[in-house]
Parts: sequence; C-alpha cells; structure tokens
Amino acid sequence: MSEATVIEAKNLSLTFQTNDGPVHALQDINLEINKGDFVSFIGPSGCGKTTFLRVMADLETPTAGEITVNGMTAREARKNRAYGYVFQAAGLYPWRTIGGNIKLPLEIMGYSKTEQNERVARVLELVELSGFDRKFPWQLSGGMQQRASIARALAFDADILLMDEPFGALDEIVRDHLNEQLLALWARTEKTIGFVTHSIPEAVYLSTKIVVMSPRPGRIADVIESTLPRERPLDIRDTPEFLDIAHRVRDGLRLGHGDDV
Amino acid sequence: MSEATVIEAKNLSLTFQTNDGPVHALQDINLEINKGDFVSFIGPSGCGKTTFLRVMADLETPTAGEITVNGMTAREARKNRAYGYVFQAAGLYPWRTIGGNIKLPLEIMGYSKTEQNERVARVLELVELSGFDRKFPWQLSGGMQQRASIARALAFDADILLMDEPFGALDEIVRDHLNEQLLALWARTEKTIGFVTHSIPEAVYLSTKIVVMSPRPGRIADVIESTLPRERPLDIRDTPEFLDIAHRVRDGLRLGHGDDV
Amino acid sequence: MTSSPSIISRVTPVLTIIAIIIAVWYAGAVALNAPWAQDKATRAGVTLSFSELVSDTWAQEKPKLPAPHQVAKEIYNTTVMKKITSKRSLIWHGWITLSATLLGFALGTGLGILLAVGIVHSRAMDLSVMPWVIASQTIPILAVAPMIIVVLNAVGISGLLPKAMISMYLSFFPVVVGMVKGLRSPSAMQLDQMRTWSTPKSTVFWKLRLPSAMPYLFTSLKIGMAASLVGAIVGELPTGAVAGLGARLLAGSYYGQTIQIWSALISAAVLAAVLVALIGLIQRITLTRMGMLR
Amino acid sequence: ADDVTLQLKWVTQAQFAGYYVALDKGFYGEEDLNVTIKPGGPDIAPAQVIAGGGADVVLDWMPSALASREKGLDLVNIAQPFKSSGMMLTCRKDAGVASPADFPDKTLGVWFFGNEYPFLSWMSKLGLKTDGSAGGVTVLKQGFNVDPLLQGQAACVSTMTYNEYWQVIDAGLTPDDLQVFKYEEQGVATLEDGMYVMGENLKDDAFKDKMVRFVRASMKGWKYAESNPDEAAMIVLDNDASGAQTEKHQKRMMAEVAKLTAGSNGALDVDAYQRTVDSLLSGGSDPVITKEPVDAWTHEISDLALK
Amino acid sequence: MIWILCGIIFWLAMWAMNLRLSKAKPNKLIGFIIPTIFGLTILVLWECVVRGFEISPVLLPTPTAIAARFGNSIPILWVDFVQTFVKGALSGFILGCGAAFLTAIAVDRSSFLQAGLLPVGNFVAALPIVGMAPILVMWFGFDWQSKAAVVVVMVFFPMLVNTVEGLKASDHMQRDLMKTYGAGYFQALTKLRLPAAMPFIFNGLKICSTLALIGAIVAEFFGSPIKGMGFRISTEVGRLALDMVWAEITVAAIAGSAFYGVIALIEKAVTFWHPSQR
Ligand SMILES: Nc1ncnc2c1ncn2[C@@H]1O[C@H](COP(=O)(O)OP(=O)(O)OP(=O)(O)O)[C@@H](O)[C@H]1O
Ligand SMILES: Nc1ncnc2c1ncn2[C@@H]1O[C@H](COP(=O)(O)OP(=O)(O)OP(=O)(O)O)[C@@H](O)[C@H]1O
Ligand SMILES: Cc1ncc(C[n+]2csc(CCO)c2C)c(N)n1
Ligand SMILES: [Mg+2]
Ligand SMILES: [Mg+2]
Repeated sequence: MSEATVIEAKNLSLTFQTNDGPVHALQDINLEINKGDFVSFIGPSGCGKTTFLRVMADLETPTAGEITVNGMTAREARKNRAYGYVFQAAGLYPWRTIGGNIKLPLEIMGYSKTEQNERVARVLELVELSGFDRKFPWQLSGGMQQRASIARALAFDADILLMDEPFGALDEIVRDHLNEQLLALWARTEKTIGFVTHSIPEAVYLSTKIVVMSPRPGRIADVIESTLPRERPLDIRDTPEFLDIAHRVRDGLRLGHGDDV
Repeated sequence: MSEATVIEAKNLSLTFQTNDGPVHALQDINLEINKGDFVSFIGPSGCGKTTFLRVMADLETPTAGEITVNGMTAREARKNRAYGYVFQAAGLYPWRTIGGNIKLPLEIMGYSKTEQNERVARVLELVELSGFDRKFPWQLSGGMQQRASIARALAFDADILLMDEPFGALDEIVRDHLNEQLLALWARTEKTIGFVTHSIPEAVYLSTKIVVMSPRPGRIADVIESTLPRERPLDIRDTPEFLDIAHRVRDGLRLGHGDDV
Repeated sequence: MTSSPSIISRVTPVLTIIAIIIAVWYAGAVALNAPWAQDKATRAGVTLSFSELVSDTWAQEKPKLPAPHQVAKEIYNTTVMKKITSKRSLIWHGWITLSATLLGFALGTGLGILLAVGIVHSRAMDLSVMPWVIASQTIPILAVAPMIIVVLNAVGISGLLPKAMISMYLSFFPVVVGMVKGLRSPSAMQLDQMRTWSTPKSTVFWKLRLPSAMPYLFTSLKIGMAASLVGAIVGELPTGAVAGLGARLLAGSYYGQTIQIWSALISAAVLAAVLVALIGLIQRITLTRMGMLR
Repeated sequence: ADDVTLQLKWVTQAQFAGYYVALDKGFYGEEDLNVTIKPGGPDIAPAQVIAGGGADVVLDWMPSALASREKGLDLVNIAQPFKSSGMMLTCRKDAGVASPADFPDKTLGVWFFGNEYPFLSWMSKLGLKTDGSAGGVTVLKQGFNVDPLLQGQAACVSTMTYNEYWQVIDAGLTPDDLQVFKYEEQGVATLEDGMYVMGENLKDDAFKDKMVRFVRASMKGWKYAESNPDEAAMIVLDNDASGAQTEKHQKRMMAEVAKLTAGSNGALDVDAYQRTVDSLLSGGSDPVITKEPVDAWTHEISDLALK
Repeated sequence: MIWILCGIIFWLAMWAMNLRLSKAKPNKLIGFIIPTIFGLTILVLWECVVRGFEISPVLLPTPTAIAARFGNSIPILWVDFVQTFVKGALSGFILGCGAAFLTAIAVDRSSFLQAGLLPVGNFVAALPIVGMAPILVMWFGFDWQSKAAVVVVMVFFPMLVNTVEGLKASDHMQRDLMKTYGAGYFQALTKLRLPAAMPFIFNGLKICSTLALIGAIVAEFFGSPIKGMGFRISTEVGRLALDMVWAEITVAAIAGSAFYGVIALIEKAVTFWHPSQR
C-alpha cells in the first residue's frame, strides 16, 4: 500500500438548514485515506454517508473543519477532474441513449471519437449491457440503469472513484461479478475508491478500510483496517478471517444503531 | 392459507417496441397467486420482474395472454383500489412534505382528517421516520426516501400489496426490522403481497411462494412453495430447512443466468 | 415512430369545431347587424320579416360583424383573383408582413436566448438586467414604435428592419422568461453530475441545460412567433401604413370597411397558426429524436 | 437633382392629390427635384418626423404646428395650398342635436393626436366645459372611423367634408338624418394642411431655393388636380401601396378637396393666419397657445415661387 | 462633449461597482441595490446623451424633465392608472387567464377537444390585437370594457399554451402512482397534474402580466374616453409633450414591474420545490 495521503478530513462538520430547524448531517469527522485505498462506508440509513461522499467531491461545503484532496482543496481537485462519481440514483440524462450517456464525460474531457466508442463498448461489456447502447434510459430496468451509471463513471480515468451504493439494485450474481471486476480494475489502476454499501460482506470483501458510521449527528463509530490480502478470490468470503472482520463491522453497526432503533 | 385465487396469469407475454427492434420482456408467463400469499419474485437484473408487477397493477398492457385479478380484469381491480404499489424508485412528489406524500392516497380515498393524521403517524413510526413528516423529499437520504415511499403504500388498506425492491437501499438492521414488520402486517391483515427482491435470504424469509425468473425473454424458471411455517422469528434463517430453500432458489437463479453471464 | 391515427380521426374534430364556430359566427352576425338593419328599415318606414332581416344582416356593405361567406369571398377575391404582385393582393401584403415577422422572430429568439444564457450564468446580469427586461415589456409598443421608426429613419434605416425590430421587441420576452426557467430546470443531481466532471460552463450549457430547456423553449417559441407577427403588424402602422397586413387592417379601419379588416385579420391568424403549427412540428420531431416524447 | 422628402399628415388619399400629381406628371422633375412622399398615419406626428430629420417639408394643421412651435420646435409655414377648412361636426338629428345650443350633456367624438385644438377652441368659445362635468359636453376619443355615430355611442362625431362625412353617407344615413356644423360657418375655422419647414434651414440659400422650386411644382400639381379631378384621383389610387382605397371614394374626395384649395395660390393668407392665431389664443383658461407667435410663417418662399 | 465624457466615466464606474457587488454574498439588500444601480446608470447615461448631443425634447426628453413632469401631474397619472390598469388590464387579465386555464383543462380532458379546439384556439388567439382592438371597441364600447376584452384576447393564447404544456409535465412514475390509487380524473388533476404544471402556469402568468398592460394601453389608441394611459400617450405624442408621454410610460413600467413582481413572489411560494427556485 502506498503511503501518500489522498484525502484528509479534519474536524469536519456539516449542518443543513431546513424549514423546521437544522439537521446535523456530519459532526467532527476525522479521516485519512491513502493512495490506493479501497474505503467502504457503512452505516444506518440517513447517517451521512452520501453527505460525506459529496463533501469529498466538493458537491457540498462543510460548515466547519476542512478537507484536503491530494494536498489541495476538494474544489481544486474537482477542477483537475480527479473524481469519478456514481450517484445513489442512476441519474441518466433522458434525452441521451445509454451509449450517449456514457460518452458524455468522455466528450467533456475531450477524448477522440474512436476512443469514445472503444471505451463505451468496453465498459458496457464490463457491466453486461452490450447491445443496449442505443436504448434510452426509460427503456431499461432499474438495475440496468444503475449499471449504466456505473459504466459511465468507469469510462474515463479518474484517480478517485466515489461510488454511492452502486450495486444496491443488482442481483447477487451480477453483483458478485461486478465486485470481482471492480477489484480487478482497482488492482490494475491503483485508483483510490470510496464506496458506500449496506452489505457487510460486500464491504469486507472489497475494502482495505471500512468506516462504520453512526447516525444523527453522523459520526465515525469505527475504522476497521482489513487484514485480508489484496488478492481476493470470491471464496475468501468463507474464511474465518473474513467472518471475523464482518463480525466486527456488524458490532460497530449495532452499536451505532442502538440509540436510534 | 385460503384457497381463493387472487391473481391469475395465463400465457402472458409482453413485448416492448423500441427504436431498434422489439424487446421481449415477458413470455408465456403462467402463474396463480392465492389470497394471502406472499410471493417473491427474484431473477437477474432486466428479466422482467418490474414489468410483471406493472402488468398486475394494470400499468402495462400485455401483448398476449391475459391476467385476472379477483376474477376481474386488472383494470377493474385498479379502479376498485385493490393495489398498494411501492415503485423501484421512491417517486415522492417534490411539492409535498413527507407527511403530505403519505397523506396523498388517504386524501384520494377519502379518509377523514383525523384518521389521515393517525395513519401517517403510525406508518412513519413503522419505517422509523417519526419526526421527519414536515421535511421535503430532497431533504432526506436515499434510504429514507425509500422508506417514506413504503410508508405511503402501507398507509391505506389495499388488498394487494406490490413492492418493487422496497428494501434495496436499506442497511441490514433497518431491513431486518422492516422484514419483521412486514410479516407482522401481512399476518394481521391477510393481504396478498407481490415482492421483488435481489436478496435470496429475504425472499426465503418472507415468502410463501418464490418465483424465480430467467431473462430475455422473461420466463418463470421455477416456482418454489415454501415449507416454512407462517410464524417466522428472525432466527429461522439459520434452520436447515431455510438454507435448503435458499439453496434451491440459488440454483434456479444460476440456471437462469447461465446463458447470459 | 409515433403511430399516427388516421387522418380522418384527426380532422373530424377540427372540422366539427370549425363548423360550430361558423354557426355561432353567422348567428352573431345576425345579432350584431340587426340593429343597423332595423334602424335603416325604420328610417325607410318599412318593417322587416325575419328572413329579410337575416338576409340583410348577412349582406351589409359595412356590417358590424361580416358574415363568414362575405369574408371568404373577399379573401378569395384578394388572393386567387389578383396577381400576387398586385398591391391589392393579400398574398403580396401577407408576404411583406411575413418577411418582417420571420426576421423579427429570428432576431428576437436570438436576443432572448442570449439574454437568458447571460441571466442564468451571471448573477450580476440576473439581478440587474432581468428587472429592466420586465420593465421594457410594460412600455406600450404602439407608443414607442413611431419614435423608433422616426429615429431609425433619421439614421437611414428603413424598410424591413425597423418593423423587424419592433417584432423582435415583442418576441424576445417570452423567450427570455421561458428559457431562464428552462435553463434552470436541470435537477440538482444532474448538475452535480456535471460538477464531478468539472465541466466547463459552456459544456454544461450545451449538454445539460439546453436539452433540459427544450420543452420550455418550444412553448416560448410558439408564443414568440405569435408575438412577432403582432409586432410586425404594429410596426407597419407608423411606417405610414404603406403595405402589409397591418396596413390593410389600418386602411380597413380608417374607411370602416369591416369586411376588409376581417379578411386581413383572418389572413394574419392563418399565417400565425401556420407558423405556430410549424414550430409544433419541429418540436415533435426534435423531442422524438431526443427520446423525450413517448 | 436635389432630394426633397415630404411627410404627409395622413395615409395616401386625394387630400394630398396635388403632390402626387406633381410627382406623377413630372412637375418636380422639371424643377430638378427628386421628391419622396412619405405617407402618414394615425401615429405619425409630422412635427416629430421633421425634428428627427426624417423629412424636409411636412404637412400639418396650423393649430398643431403653432402648439409645437411653443414647445420649442421652430416650424415655419412656407405655403398654404388649402384656403378653407374642411372640418365639421356631424350629428344625428335623432340624437336631438339641431344647433350648438343642444350640445350640453351630449357625447361628442373628437380626434386627438394634435387634431383636437380647433374643437377645443370652439367649445371654449361656446363656453362649454369638456371635462365631463355637468352642463358641459362628454368627449370621446374617436377612433379612425365614424362607428360611434352609426352605433349611437356619440351624438356627433368629427368629420372632414371630403372624407368621413361620406363614410356616414355610405353607411346608409342620408343627409336629411344629419345635422352638420362646419367650422368655417361657426367662425372657428383654422388653417389646414400647410407646408412647414424648420426655421433654421431657411437660413441656407440652397435649401430655400429647393423649397421655392418645390412649392412652385406642388402648386402646379394642385392646380392641375383641381381642373382634372378624376385623373388626379386615379393618380392617387396608383400611388396607394396598401391597395385599400376605392375609386369611388377617392374621386368624390378629390372633388371636395378641390373646393378647399380653390382660390389659393399657395401664399399664406395673413388674415386667415391671424384669425387662426386669435382663436387659438382665446381658449379661456386653457388656451392652445399662450402668446402671439413670432416668425411662424414667411412669404419669402411663396413669393419667389409665384414670380 | 463634457456630458458624453461624464456619462461614459459614470457608466464604467457603476459597472465596476456592480461586478464587485455581485460577487459578494447574496442578500436582499444587494438584490435590490444592483438593479437600482443598473437603472440609475441607464438614466444618467440617457441624460448625458440627450444633453451632449442636444437631442430635441420633442424627440427624447431628459429623465430630469420627465421626473419634473411626473411630479406635477400626479392626479392625472393616478386617474389614468385607475382607468387603464385597474379597470382595463387587471380585469382582463383575470378573465383571460381564467378562461385560458379552463380551456386548457377542457382541452386536456377531452382528446376530441384536444384535436379540435387546440388548432382552432391557436388560430383564434393569434388574431392580431391591432386588428381586434377596433372591432372590440366597436362591440364593447369606448370605456374600459372593450380594453378588458382586448386584454382577454391577448393573454388567452400564451396562457393556454403554457397550461396545456404544463399539464403534460408530470413524469411517468408520478402518473403511474396515481393510477395505482385508482384516482379519479379530478383527483389526479388536483393532486398531481396541477402542482406539476405550476412552473409552466406561472411562466404563462408572467408573460401575460406584461401583455395585459400593453393590451389595455394599446386598445385605448382605437377609441376611449378622455382618460387612461393609452389615451394620454397618444394624445400627448401628437402634442409633442414627450415628457408627459414618458411620465405615463414610467407609470406603466412601475405598475407592470410591480405586477410581475407580485406574480413572481407567488410563484416562488408555490413552486418552491422546482429546481429553478433553488
Ligand atoms: N439537502 C438536504 N437538506 C436537508 N437535510 C439533508 C439534505 N441532504 C441530506 N439531509 C439530511 O442529512 C442526513 C444524512 O443524509 P445522507 O444522504 O448523507 O444519508 P445516507 O447516509 O446517505 O443515507 P442512505 O443510506 O439512506 O442513503 C439525513 O438525515 C438527511 O435527512
Ligand atoms: N418502457 C420500456 N420500453 C422498452 N423496453 C423496456 C421498457 N421497460 C422495460 N424494458 C425492457 O424490458 C426488460 C425487463 O425490464 P424490467 O424493468 O421488468 O426488469 P427487472 O426484472 O425489473 O430488472 P431490475 O432488477 O434491474 O429492476 C428489460 O430488458 C428492459 O430493457
Ligand atoms: C386618429 C385620427 N385622428 C385624426 C383623424 C382625422 N383626419 C382625417 S384626415 C386627416 C389628415 C389631416 O389633413 C386627419 C387628421 C382621424 N380620422 N383619425
Ligand atoms: Mg445515501
Ligand atoms: Mg425492476
């Protein structure tokens, strides 16, 4: 693991002002993410995972504390196109076909026409949507839309990949397949990945670091460094070591939930 | 279990016409659902689960075959307000608060003001969103929106509850809690429930009947009648009987996937 | 792509409504023109039977409301029966108005979109220009039109352009209002998506804002087109009412020739309806190609 | 050839026949002039056009020209082809108007846009208030046509002897149904359709020379039109770009206009001028002009033109 | 020349100031100051140009002259305002927009009307006001009723088009939800289609608010009692009292902007949920 710090949050807090009082979405978050880390965020619904990811990508401005990305502000990092972001909802543009949606960031970043087509074909293959590139979003099922949006984020080479429950709407088999693909991609490219999930096995299987969050105000309850090797076949999920980590995550979650349920 | 047939599909097929050729979403579906059944639909992404649910609720018209609901056409059943439907995406109305969104079907169905308020409070409690009724949808996290839309479907007394991956965006603990609540509600009210999920344990835990679908064209690969008792504590998930059924479902799924992955 | 229902099922409703309108129109002609017919009769000392009354009200030379066939005959006489180069040909006048309308519409749409783009992208413009754009529309055009024409004339601009300017003045506003709304209609998530790619403003405009604004744009264009035509006609009055449908309207009013007014009016409306329908057609084609019509 | 632009006070019609005849018969060309005639209309104030530099000569009614002069616009009358006024008030007998004594509490249609001055000075001479108060008259701003009279919305409307009066007749009312009051006969006539230029231009000899030739050719046109009214009407018709005028109406108009221009050689009649000024000055509490105008006219041009 | 120079310098200074201000944190005060400065700049520039080029007051009076005339003529301006704005424009606006709204709903409800009325409606509403005005004056008389009628005709089409478009604006899932409730037409209309249509409806109302004023004023050119903003404008142009004309135009601009502003405020309250409001 390389030791360069990519993302660093210091005493980060974020409060939303709403019509009936403030909502403390994040409070006193301190976290360091190193280059090449695969960090999963897990925590009860509404605890601030999305908000934290958005802060990292400079889509939300913290009300206190600070965040640095690659030694610069999140804003500068964004300007340098450091991010690939998969939103919690697919968010495809309805007037573009699936292929067109995936091409969009490539067009923006000035890839050549041939490269665009090549990459679209490649990522569609990756998410098992070959043959759907000329369909419009509303002609796809929910899971297919989600996959298209993952393909869109993978089509270009961002240093940092932020994924907000990307595999939530997928069946186990596709999900396993995509998990493997993602790990392969990560191993190949040394990307830094921030990943929100509700599945404990998924978090343990994928991550080098698991951040367990507790709700209202959103805080970090536990940070678990994975002791699993970087090379991970699917059946690593049956090893005692794996189950051990999973157990620790589950405990952290339960603790966080305690005061709420 | 009562033996009255509630939903009956006979040789049902549905083909979408798109700009680049027809898509066979459903083909030759034959299925009978009895009163009080809890039927889960499981299958790979894009296999036609949503489409089938939509056909049942008369939101889509089959291109061949027929479907009867309570002995009438789906259309008549819809006009009789037989359905509660939870969409795959939350679909809350942005101009209404969470409370207002849940009230919407109650207003339409002519519940009294006091009953409306009572029911809103009750279902918000059920999905653990008490205190959020005056927030607007965009002020909620993804999982919270999903829960609000579940609450909306549970607020009124529909005979048939159709739920399209309602718990996809929720963490394990909330999910378990809602699974229990749903079972309790079902036991209490004798509703007939159609439920789409990607989680095999969830399907097995909840259902009296599990429909495994295979993709393109969407067909029924297997129908598994559950042998579990109606009364189901959470730890039933560790019994051999449970694991047995889960195994059968997984096999059915793999079979269906085979030609595709 | 969109399966078109048979022509007959589309035309029948239109014909039915037109039939109803014509019936109401004939009845209206009787009602409105009857007093004058009676007035004449009393002064001549005769009493009219009902059928005499009806036939009189449908055949007056300067009726309060001319009957449809009178207008139709006038239109026929001034279109088909006249050479199109003749000054008495409605087609010739229609063309003069149409050319100013189209130029004004093009200018107005351009200006409207330009302003909307500025307003959406620059807070300074939003705050400072928008209130004055609104104020500009409260200035009665008929009052300023002559001044504009006089001033433009003084600097040597005459002919088509002054009329087109007035037409532009009326048509740019609906476009600004609609486009500002439309360009701001992308959802927060769609905009965030663009931000994560650090997309330049211009690209956000072309690839997100503009496509989202399409439904608003076409609605605005339809209104803008109708406004352009009104502008072109208004612009024709202070040029000395030399030519064009506006001149016909004015000359008609000046000499109390209601039949001539109505035929110019109907021609103008036909022109507007055709232009608006044309935009509707383009809208259908564009939106279908964009996958936004299902 | 020298360019001259003439701004008319109204749309192309026989009221302006002299100028169209001069153009069509080449009288302007003979004087080495290249004349452009701009038709007017309901929103065109000739005074404003000349102030904006859109014309060299304009046709205007004297009350309006003198009022503009008081506003600081240096308009000077250089010729006056119309000797008498064509204005009148046309009333329906069945509305109960037989003499000016019947005016109180009646509704009268009046043209505004600078054309209201003769009416206002007449009313103030009659001692009738026009602000709608009891015992006065109710004034309507009359549109382009005579509808208010036909429909009984007004007891009287303003008409010109050569134009609107005949529209009333054409509409089916007979002269017997009508009671007309000519401004000439009521002693409140003001001078109409004079030629006006900017005073400062008259300091330029070249301009003056141009105007002399213009007035000479125009008067030749007028005299030709007077003696060949039908031909003149047809020339006007040919020049009407709107294609809306009818031959019958223009011929009749030409005949009536000829009566008004008859007897004028183009030179301003100083007595008539003074009469107009006096009537405008005597407007009671709200006179049209407040002081005796100076240098509002000149014989310089017409004298040279008539030589 | 001095005037022109002063004007340009003032302009540049104000421009710089506005740019600076617009970068500051947005607040109500700035939202008010910026347009004011912009307007002030235009007025000063106007004054300087008129004085600098010695433009005749019968063509374009200076803002100071207009202000003076305005101050001296408040009673007349008020009478005109009531006649034209309150009686003519406002009543016509309410009637016209109301009628268009109801028509839009009828059109939306019945596919027969949709096919039949919409094209014909477009056609009827496209009748140019300049032509309609004399006819409506002929039918409804000289007073404000005919002005209101002109306004009705003028605002009808923009309102109709926007409402019809708005009624189509709800998305598929939202409509499907209504279907699953077996909601009746009227319920779907009030609970879904109308709220979703509001952004379009307000679009229409905003455009119509300015049209209404123009319509009422223009209609007075074709016959009117001797009061009203349009009457005054057309009369005073003929008298070359351009300062009075511009004083009336100022009243029109203020009234129109206020009218528009009120509608925009209501819009903000009603469509707070729409992305364009956030
Ligand atoms: N725009 C907003 N305005 C007000 N409150 C907000 C806003 N966005 C989020 N919140 C609140 O902030 C809290 C954290 O939301 P966030 O979306 O980060 O949760 P999450 O961890 O992603 O949940 P989930 O797993 O359900 O997606 C929630 O309580 C939510 O109500
Ligand atoms: N409106 C439509 N037009 C055309 N094709 C459609 C349409 N809706 C769905 N489809 C196609 O029908 C097939 C089935 O879609 P459906 O939404 O039923 O899948 P699903 O089983 O719900 O998948 P998921 O689990 O991903 O939600 C897909 O291949 C999809 O592309
Ligand atoms: C709005 C309006 N104003 C004045 C007249 C009267 N008029 C008839 S001919 C003519 C030209 C003067 O020589 C004038 C002013 C009108 N009919 N309509
Ligand atoms: Mg989230
Ligand atoms: Mg689905």
